[in-house]
Amino acid sequence: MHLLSALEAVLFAVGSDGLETRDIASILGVSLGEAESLCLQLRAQLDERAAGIAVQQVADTWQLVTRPEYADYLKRMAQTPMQSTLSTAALEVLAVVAYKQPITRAEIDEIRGVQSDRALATLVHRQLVAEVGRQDAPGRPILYGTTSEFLRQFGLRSLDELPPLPEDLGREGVSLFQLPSDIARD
Amino acid sequence: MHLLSALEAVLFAVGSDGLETRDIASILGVSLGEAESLCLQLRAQLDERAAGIAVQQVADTWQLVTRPEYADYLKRMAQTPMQSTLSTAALEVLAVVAYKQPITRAEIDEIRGVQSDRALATLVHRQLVAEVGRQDAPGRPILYGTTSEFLRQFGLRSLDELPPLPEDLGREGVSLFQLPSDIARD
Amino acid sequence: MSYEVRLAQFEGPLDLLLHLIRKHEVDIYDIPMASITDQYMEYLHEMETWSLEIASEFLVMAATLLSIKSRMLLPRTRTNDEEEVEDPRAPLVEQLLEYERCKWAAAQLSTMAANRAEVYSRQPMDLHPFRTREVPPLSGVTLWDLVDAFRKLYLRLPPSERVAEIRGHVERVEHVMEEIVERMRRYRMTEFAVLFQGARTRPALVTAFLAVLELIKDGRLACRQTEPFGPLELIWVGD
Repeated sequence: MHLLSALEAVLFAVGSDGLETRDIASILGVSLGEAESLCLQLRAQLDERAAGIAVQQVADTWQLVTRPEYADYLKRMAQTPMQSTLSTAALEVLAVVAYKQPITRAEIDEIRGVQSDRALATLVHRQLVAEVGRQDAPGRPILYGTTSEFLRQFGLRSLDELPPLPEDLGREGVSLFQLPSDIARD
Repeated sequence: MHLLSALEAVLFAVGSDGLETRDIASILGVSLGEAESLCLQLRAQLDERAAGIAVQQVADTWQLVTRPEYADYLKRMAQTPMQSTLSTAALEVLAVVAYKQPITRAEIDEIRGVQSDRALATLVHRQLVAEVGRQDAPGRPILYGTTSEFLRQFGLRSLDELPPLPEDLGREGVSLFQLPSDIARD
Repeated sequence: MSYEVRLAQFEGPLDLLLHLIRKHEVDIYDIPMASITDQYMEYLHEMETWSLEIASEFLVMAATLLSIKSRMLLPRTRTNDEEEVEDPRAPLVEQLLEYERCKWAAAQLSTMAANRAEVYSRQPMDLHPFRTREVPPLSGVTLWDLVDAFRKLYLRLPPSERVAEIRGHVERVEHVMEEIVERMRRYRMTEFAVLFQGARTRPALVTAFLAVLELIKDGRLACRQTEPFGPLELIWVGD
């Protein structure tokens, strides 16, 4: 109980910085397993009483955030930094990179049927996508992959949490958004 | 109950600036009296369960703070051996602040394409960057600049000694965004 | 003020094709090439009448569609009976499915980003009142690192938004058709390559090719190839 409150204080103070499990363990003076268990307990406790705040685990770090239900109130506050949204083209390129990484620009263009350089440059600037290597091919084209910033901004713990790609969207009458969730991963 | 959690979320997100009673009333859509009563209720609730955080009232401003009992853990966190180098993100933010000061966080975010609050907090913590004023704009955002500690650490007598940027880029705010496209692309 | 004129709301030719397939509730595995190609061309023509620039990708796709359509009209060759003859539509279908998956994933990401925007974090607290020890001085971080950090940021900046692009010349299939008719009336017979010697850019060449296909469709032009990969001969049969 005492440690749970200490954890709450620590996560509160660290804010958007977040803390990794091992940092929590060393600050609270507990084992890694206990640290994780405390985080999960705090999460359950805050969830149970539908508090204004919640525990979130993103890309290996734990942090406190507001509960989505109260977003309307927060939007009324003056100084809420809003992330500018991505264009359709940028989202498409990001999707291709996320699922097919590492991938070259030519391969992205091929899948989308259009040039993607501008959208890709935007994603690189926003650090959602980065150069991860070079392809062993003529011209040694750049290979792109997603970053940990991508995980953070999309609230993912790891790439494994990306929804599996549906195998078959093509059949007539299959609505894009009414797919069984257990379809095999591409 | 619902409004109490909303209040918690709002006070959490607003940070160390806190909110005046009338701001809380207008955000939650309640009267001044109700706003104050909600703050007192939230305080009682957090006190009762000895949460990691507490409601603090200074003059007419309310804010969430960590409970003094847990100060030791915060000390331990502040003490965690700090690396003697800077992360890539922190170095980048420091460069932007050095060359573009005084600058707001939103402007830093804009140039970098990503949120910079974590890196900025590190730099403030290391006393390389500090608040140098407030911008005369809605929300009166904080203006950041480099400190004398920054000059000392980098062996500069004054900011005039900062090396000029290649091709004089960045000397004027505009030039950053008018790049020849053949350079900016990968 | 600058304006961005895009080819309607479509991200590219695959997007447009998917739209047409969905709109007409066509089975993607059995695309009626004739009608889809017609609708696609109609759309491009409409864009032309609005004098909108048509990105070359759209023209290349037009050529692909016409080529598939024509291959489907050809009788299956008897020479290699043993081999299974591939449906000429297969590569296109594969491409469309892949792109549709991409769109699906983009929609998922968009939802995830929207959910994420409902959640607010908090600026890290200034912990230095809690600090009792001195912050260790920086080591190994030089002024050069600072300049280098700025330079790297500079390289990462996206190219400046170029929102208006005005091309001096728009290739229109109708115009090129008229040109070809005029020349074929004089030549009566010529080689494809000779007729298009003047076309230097890819859009110009594709437009010219489309014009020839249109004329063949209208029965005003015939095309002959005497040997595999040999020169294409165009014969005027119109008027």
